[in-house]
Amino acid sequence: MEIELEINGVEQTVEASKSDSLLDVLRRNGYTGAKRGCDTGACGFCTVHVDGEPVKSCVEPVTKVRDASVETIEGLGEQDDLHPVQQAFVDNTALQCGFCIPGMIMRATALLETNPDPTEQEVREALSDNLCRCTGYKKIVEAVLDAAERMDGGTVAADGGKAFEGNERVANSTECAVNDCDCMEGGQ
Amino acid sequence: MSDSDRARETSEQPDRTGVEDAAPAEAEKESEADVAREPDRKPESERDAITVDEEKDDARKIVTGEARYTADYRDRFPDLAHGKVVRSDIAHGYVESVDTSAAEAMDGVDAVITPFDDVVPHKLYSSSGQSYPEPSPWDLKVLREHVRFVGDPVAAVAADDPETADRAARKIEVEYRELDAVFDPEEAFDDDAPQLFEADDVENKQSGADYSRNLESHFEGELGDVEAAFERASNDEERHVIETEWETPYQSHCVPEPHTTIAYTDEDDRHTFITATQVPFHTRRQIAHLFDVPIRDVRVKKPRIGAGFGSKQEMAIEPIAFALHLAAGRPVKLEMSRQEEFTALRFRHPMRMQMRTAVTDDGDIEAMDLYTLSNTGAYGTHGMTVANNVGTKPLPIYPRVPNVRFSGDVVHTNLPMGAAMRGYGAPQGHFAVEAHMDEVARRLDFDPIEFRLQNAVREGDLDRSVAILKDGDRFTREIRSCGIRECVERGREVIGYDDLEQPESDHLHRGVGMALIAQGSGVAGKELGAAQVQMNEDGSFHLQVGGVDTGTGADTMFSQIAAEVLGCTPEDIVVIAADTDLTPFDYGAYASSTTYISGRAVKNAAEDAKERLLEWGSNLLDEPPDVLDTGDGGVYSERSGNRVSLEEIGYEATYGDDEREHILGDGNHSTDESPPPYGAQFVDVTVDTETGEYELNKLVFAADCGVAINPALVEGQIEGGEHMSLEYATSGDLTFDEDGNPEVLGFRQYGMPRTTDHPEMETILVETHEPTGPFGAKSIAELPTNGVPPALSNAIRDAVGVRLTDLPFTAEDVTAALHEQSAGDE
Amino acid sequence: MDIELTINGERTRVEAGSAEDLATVLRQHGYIGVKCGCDGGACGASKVFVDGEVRMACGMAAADADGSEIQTVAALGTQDDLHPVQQAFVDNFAVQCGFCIPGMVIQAVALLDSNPDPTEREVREALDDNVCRCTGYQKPVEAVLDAAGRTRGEESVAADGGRSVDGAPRRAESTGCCGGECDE
Amino acid sequence: MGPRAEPSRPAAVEVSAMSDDDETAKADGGTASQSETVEDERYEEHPLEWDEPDNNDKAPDERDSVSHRTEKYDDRKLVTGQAKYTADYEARYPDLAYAAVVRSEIPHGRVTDIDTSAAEAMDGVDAVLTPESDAVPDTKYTSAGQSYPEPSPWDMRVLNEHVRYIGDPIAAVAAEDRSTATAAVEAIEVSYEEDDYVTDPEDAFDEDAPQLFEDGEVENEIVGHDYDRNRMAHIGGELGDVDAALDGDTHVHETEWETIRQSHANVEKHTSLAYTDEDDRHVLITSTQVPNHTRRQLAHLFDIPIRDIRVTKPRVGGGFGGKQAMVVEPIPLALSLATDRPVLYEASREEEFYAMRSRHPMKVRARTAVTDDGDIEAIDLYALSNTGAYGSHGMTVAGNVGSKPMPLYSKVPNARFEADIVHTNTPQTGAMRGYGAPQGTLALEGHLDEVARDLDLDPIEFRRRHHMEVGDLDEIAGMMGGEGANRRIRSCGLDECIERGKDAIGYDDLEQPDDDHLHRGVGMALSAQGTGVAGDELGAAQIMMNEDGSFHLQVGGVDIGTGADTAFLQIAAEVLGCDEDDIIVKSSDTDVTPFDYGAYASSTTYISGMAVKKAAEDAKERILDWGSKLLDEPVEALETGGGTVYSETSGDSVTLEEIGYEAAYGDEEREHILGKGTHCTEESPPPFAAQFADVTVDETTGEFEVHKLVVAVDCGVAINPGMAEGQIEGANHMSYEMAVSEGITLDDEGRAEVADFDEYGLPSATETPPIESILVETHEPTGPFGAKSVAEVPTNTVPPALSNAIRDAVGVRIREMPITAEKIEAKLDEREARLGDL
Repeated sequence: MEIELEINGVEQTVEASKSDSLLDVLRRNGYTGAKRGCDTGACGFCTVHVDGEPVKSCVEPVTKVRDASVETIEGLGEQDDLHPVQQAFVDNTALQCGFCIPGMIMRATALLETNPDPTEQEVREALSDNLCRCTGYKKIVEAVLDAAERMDGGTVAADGGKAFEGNERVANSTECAVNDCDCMEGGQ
Repeated sequence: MSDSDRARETSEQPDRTGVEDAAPAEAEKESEADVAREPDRKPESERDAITVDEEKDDARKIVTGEARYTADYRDRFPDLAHGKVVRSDIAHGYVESVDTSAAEAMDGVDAVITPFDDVVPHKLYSSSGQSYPEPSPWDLKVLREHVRFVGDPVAAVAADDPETADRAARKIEVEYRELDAVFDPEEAFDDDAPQLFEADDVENKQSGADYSRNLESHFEGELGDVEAAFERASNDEERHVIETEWETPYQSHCVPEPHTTIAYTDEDDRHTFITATQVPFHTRRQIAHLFDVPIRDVRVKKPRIGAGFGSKQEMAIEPIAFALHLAAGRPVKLEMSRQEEFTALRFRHPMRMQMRTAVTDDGDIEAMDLYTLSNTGAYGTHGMTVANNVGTKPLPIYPRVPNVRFSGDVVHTNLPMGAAMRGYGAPQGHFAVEAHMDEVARRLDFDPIEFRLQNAVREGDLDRSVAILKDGDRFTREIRSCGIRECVERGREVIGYDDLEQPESDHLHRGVGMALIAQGSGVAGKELGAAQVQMNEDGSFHLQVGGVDTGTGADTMFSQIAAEVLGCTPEDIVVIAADTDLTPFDYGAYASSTTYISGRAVKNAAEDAKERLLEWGSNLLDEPPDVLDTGDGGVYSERSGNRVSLEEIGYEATYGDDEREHILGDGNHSTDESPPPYGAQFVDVTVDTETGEYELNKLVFAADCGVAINPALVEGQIEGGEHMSLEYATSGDLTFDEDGNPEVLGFRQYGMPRTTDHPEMETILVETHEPTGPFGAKSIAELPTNGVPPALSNAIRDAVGVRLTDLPFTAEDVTAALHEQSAGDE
Repeated sequence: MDIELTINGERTRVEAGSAEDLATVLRQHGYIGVKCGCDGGACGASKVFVDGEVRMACGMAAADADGSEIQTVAALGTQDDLHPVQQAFVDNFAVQCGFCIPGMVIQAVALLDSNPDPTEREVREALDDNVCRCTGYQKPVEAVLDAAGRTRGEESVAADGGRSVDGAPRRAESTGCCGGECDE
Repeated sequence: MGPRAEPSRPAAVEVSAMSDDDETAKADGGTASQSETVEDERYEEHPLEWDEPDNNDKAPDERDSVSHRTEKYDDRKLVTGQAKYTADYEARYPDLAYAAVVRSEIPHGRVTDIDTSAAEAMDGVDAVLTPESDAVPDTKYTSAGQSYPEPSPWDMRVLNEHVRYIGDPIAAVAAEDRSTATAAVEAIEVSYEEDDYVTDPEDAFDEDAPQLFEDGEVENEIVGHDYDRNRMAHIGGELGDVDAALDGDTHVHETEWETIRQSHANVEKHTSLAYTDEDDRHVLITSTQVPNHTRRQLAHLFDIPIRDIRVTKPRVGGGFGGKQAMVVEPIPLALSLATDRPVLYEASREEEFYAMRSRHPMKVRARTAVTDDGDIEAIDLYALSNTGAYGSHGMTVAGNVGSKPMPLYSKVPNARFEADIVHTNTPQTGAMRGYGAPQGTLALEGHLDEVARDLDLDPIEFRRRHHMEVGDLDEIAGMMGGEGANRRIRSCGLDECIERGKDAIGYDDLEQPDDDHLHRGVGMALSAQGTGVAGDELGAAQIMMNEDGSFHLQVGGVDIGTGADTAFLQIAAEVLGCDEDDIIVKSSDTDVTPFDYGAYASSTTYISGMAVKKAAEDAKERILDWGSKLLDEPVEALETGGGTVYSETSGDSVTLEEIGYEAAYGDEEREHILGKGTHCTEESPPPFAAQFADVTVDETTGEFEVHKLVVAVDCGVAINPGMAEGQIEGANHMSYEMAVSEGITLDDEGRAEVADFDEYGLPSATETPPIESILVETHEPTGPFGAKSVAEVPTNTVPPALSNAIRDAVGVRIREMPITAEKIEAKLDEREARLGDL
């Protein structure tokens, strides 16, 4: 049968059988960034976004994503123009063999969409369905926290706000979020 | 963040590079000969490419999903067939018949193979990816008529798509004649236990084998006179004999990328494997031997690999893929399911160990005696060598103990196969030795740390226990670098050992445990690495190296070592690794050998090329080579300060008028040395005496891996190793029903720690200089897998006074131990 | 559209555009021994057997081959078990870059089928529309003559059980005399 | 290493030593030089004695692999159709896009507008590139695949607004399939502003001719350029005083010759597949002779680091110089970068004829001064070369017109060569097998034949009195500087070539046909080539031993179908003492194999082959060391052979397999046995050929039939005689084409009139006369196991030999190629008219 869906912003019609998972279809069509780790939704390596929500594509029947908008790791950034989350993973050496990383990053971006300023514990909880065997998670959690700071910076720039030295601003923003003041706009 | 942390650490800890500063007296003891051996000792200020957090060369590809692992090559093979394995569903028996007719009749089925087919080799072999002849028995067949555990491969299918392959595999009917099975290693060892192997079922038998008792191997070795020492101790008031027992479970590697292989024959008739392996060259040899094709006709390529941890130090699935390829006449991909990973592939050997020491009132250890009974499961791959490491890795922490004995038995049961796994016996051994030492200290009322430091290894020690199972003293080693004391000191400080605050609740008790750790750097006298360097005209280099990056960042490390020698940046090095047709030989990624052996080969190759660079530099600068050196992307004169860039040299050497040369370098490395890296694991735990539950507050690991070529990658190794060690201590286990059927089928049933299960971790790097390693480096990857079980056992003992001896530790175990304790108290 | 072909003994249905030539279709299905050296029908590199006749596959619409039996060079012999013509090309160093060789071999096989004992001139004529840029045709022609000797040798022994005749003298004989009509 | 490292010795000693050596020299086909001149130093710089390694000079019965007719290692794949050429990799890339190119339809002008809208709107079109596109570099470059900096002007762009011939690329398309790509190209509308054009080189050389290049339009300009007169280069060189000799008391002859625009007609078209792989490497699978040069050129052109590009050469379906150029690679690379998918560009056969490369058409004037005694006092050659719209290989090819054939007569005291290389609005020329030598050889060998006949000398004896011999110091090859260099001749089999050729053609007892109007004649021509570009070559190789005693050989050298890989195997096997099957050769992949300048200038066996030999010797040293350990005998007593290391003293041996396993897995020490070798040299010893053509001419019609071509070649020791013969026959066929075929003819606007093979006069199997190749073995001490080159020298000789044969048969001289019945008939008529006039 044919399924219409949008992958990384491009409308596509793909050939699929009823029993196919979204992962099967993605990988057959060249989106191999999503990895097959268990086929039971237990490892999170295959995490992608479906209509903005993180979904484990290996247990998502492809019939369920008809007309949906799917975003995969390939849709995020490019090697010389990384998404801030990807950049943070690179800068924090938060990867080794890398097999879990696409799913981890998709999960992390979903987290930061809903919670741009998570605590360490919130990061750990958000990622708790995503297994990693190499890193002990330490650098991954650090990377996501780092990304949150970076992306916050992005917002400021988009607003045309005053440029801050990364570190100072970070300090500011976490402090200010607590106090709920609007010093970001008005300066100190 | 970790960068700045480390920077701070460095500045706060001026003695970080401690060896020289800390002990001038010892430095003096480091004789003239040592200085001669260390041409590559570089103070921090002189290092350009090493001890730098160089970005991992594939990091960007990985985060964008562009890195290709084996299964991702599927689209390169339009006529790819997909394999599926049919596995035994009984624990022990013979295959009477295999009915493949229904499967063969299906549309889209390309091949069905059974043990009775000619295309399937009938030879015995070992899947262990080790040196040759393999120190593992040849007791396997590709497809098995005699099945010995639930999961043994019996038949296989190749079909046009994975779904058809699955359906066809299910249509294959296998009839068995069942035999009695045995699941407990001690029972298996009985004379009248069901026997897994007849005498001629095995070739290349290992020492001490006695298959009538299911004994795969037996070994023992002794230094001094252990019995005499215990005899004396048991009759002496001032001496004590303490004996303990320990037990460890199966552990799964949980490799993120399941075992995957694509087998095909290319347009140049080369039998090619794109395969997730740690041992391309061993696999090439093993495939050739097994299928009786010349080694030269086989090509094994390792693409990105989703980690190995030892499970891919095995030719686990390549033969089935190849047989299917030969039968189907087209490329075949065989990709394991997660369930197969948890039931049919490879695991850490479960063991039972006994440890006995004789100690004086002064805290001197006079004798150590360690015995292990290892359950190797249905087959003997890595059986003996893993069990050997139970003793030969941790016992050398105490090299001055005069009387040492170590012995073991490796026994078959009708359960899945034990095999290589990160740590390779050392995690089991460290659990026994380091928890035992803690117990001794506490029983004799020594401070556990002081007791150990009193006996622990020092620079200059002569270590004989590492070679206790070997004849002669060829592998006795001199300890030339040892930062274990600084590891303990700094770890102790960071964990807050000396001022631990107890929780306010009465039922909560906090404790800290420590374990000393040692590993090796490669298999002494059984490693080989080689590399070639080719210079491009733009001043960059192609580095061809057999060494295998399993995701650790080895390729990046190679580029740093080469760059340090050649005076360029790591980005100037294009690494081409682990392809048996293209790269020089390498034993593979195991035994913590990659940096030490392959890295050294890279260094040698780079130095060979550097000689030519200096020669060309000398031509161009008109100065003698001996005043020249490489650096900053050029060759410069130390005398005149003049310089010529590598790019200028590259163009001149390639296109110059007078003479031309392609600047090449090659390098080899083999050695009898295997210097131990050291570590100290600290665990801070709070135990709830009401529920038995415990919570890890913090893990601190201080490591001496010599000079860390890439500190960020080294930290990654440590944190990942601790993760695995944490699992071993707290949650990892496989269980089976009474018929030997696995009960753990996936991640859901297996206790792999998740982000939320992880306590805070802190890593400390203690730099020493190992003169035999490249730029002073030793290994790191395995070291941190050894520490959490003993350190946690010790911490719980510290917190609530009970000793846990069976991994993993559950709340029930704690509660039971507390009950026993209070019963004992009463 | 769908067409049905029997390619090297295997029946297959293939998709082919109406304008698509047979060579393109065969190559798409992995029969890369069919080469394309020109813009259609001028170099002979794409020769195959279509129902036993030599055709340049690039000059033939795939649709016109519907239902026919096709043999490519891949059907003749394997690397370990070469067809005598292939073997003769190898032994006589008649192969350099090799691009024209599949078509040349097909043509030579066709020639020897219809004329097991060709003269050098007949060989040259048979290969006349096979373009070769490496060999000067010298060794390919020698190879075909050699192959003729080999196949004849085999046939005469195998087919009529007669005495084995060495290729070379017979060839000399056959070119020398007028096809057995003379009295010698 | 090089000759300069030789201990020098006084010339006097050397001369007398040569006299002592007279016998040997004769056996080699030469007589010793009697030169008693004072040019001591030059002789010292180039000593006759060569410090040759012991193992390099093996008697035939000592050779285990070398000079055996080893089966070409890829033959079985080739005859079963299993071998993969570039286009055969198509299936590996499911998302492959196909390229097609929009080319200029006018001979000269400016593109004023390119309307791509219709093409871009088409379904399945992935990208349309024009000169304006970002993905298209606007850097100037040369397509010539030569050393660096290229000795060719940087006068090209990938896509052009200023078009200079019908065929200049203007735009490029990538689409889902070939037919869409072609349709898209047709849908692109190009508007031009036309300029005046010129197609004749002599017209182009006029001051007021339309000018192809403005000032400043060309970078890396070449010596003697004068773009106001469309001259891209002028070169020249002189020895002695030619004008004085011509003005002296001698017979002066002057003749003029003309050659065709020949197509390489490589059976596999220019094909190139570009993609970026999972390791971010920009990969080109491409049909090229020069992978390393292409890598460098792409890097410079696209401003990508050299290290990030990988050029890999699969099977190549013939090159002949047409692929010694980065002809098509930039287009698929630009399209691949623009579309982010793999792109395949396969030129059409029509494009091969009008838009790729061809042999430079030339007019060559020869002048000699000869004494009454028949001594040649001076030779003077001048060439006017038509390089077409661009200058790639323009200067270097023209240089070879003089520097390859003239050294044949290195004893002649006064020699001069000059050439002008001129642009016209005609298709591009480039390197082609022979590389200028065919044009020069026609002129020189036709001319000398004419002189001999005119002076009533036997043409063969006349040449014998002057041709090169062992011991000669050749200064002609180097008289123009640049690529050439002075060289000592250390091997020369010319005499034997002539003798055996004469025998084979039946020179001395030619039977005339019975019919009166049929006349049979034999013509002869000599030729010399080089072996690599002297002082401008580099080859390198690596060897890795496997534990089963086999070897991986990685070598940069490029096998374009010649069998070079097999020659490498034989050389390595000879050194390592194993079978060729024990070596797996991997060549020409810039990520894997060491550097090599590529397959051109007849360098592969000599340069890359020597690098292979050195690498094998390096590995052998380690093998003997391990053998010594295992046999417990000193290395000096050991040798490799028969797949073993054996002791010459004890007779004990150990197999390479045992050594392989011991080295990889041994207890005491382990080592991966590796070898590496790199080779460069100032030497370029000439191989020689003597060509004979036997022809019968019908004097009534001018029709002629060539009965037989015989060519005897001295290529030193032929590493593989079967393959060497194949080279000779193939080259002679190409040479024959130059003599009898029109080549690519052009209309008035410079448009190629040939669109496919059936319109191009490539002699077919029936049109090709039997070719007898004779190998004359000499030993060249500077070459691997005595080898020189063979691939080019037999390309040079058929036009003069056939012209001479026709002169011999019917007394008329055809100087303008091709030789046709009409031209002969016209000459015969002309002669008759002249005789009638008398």
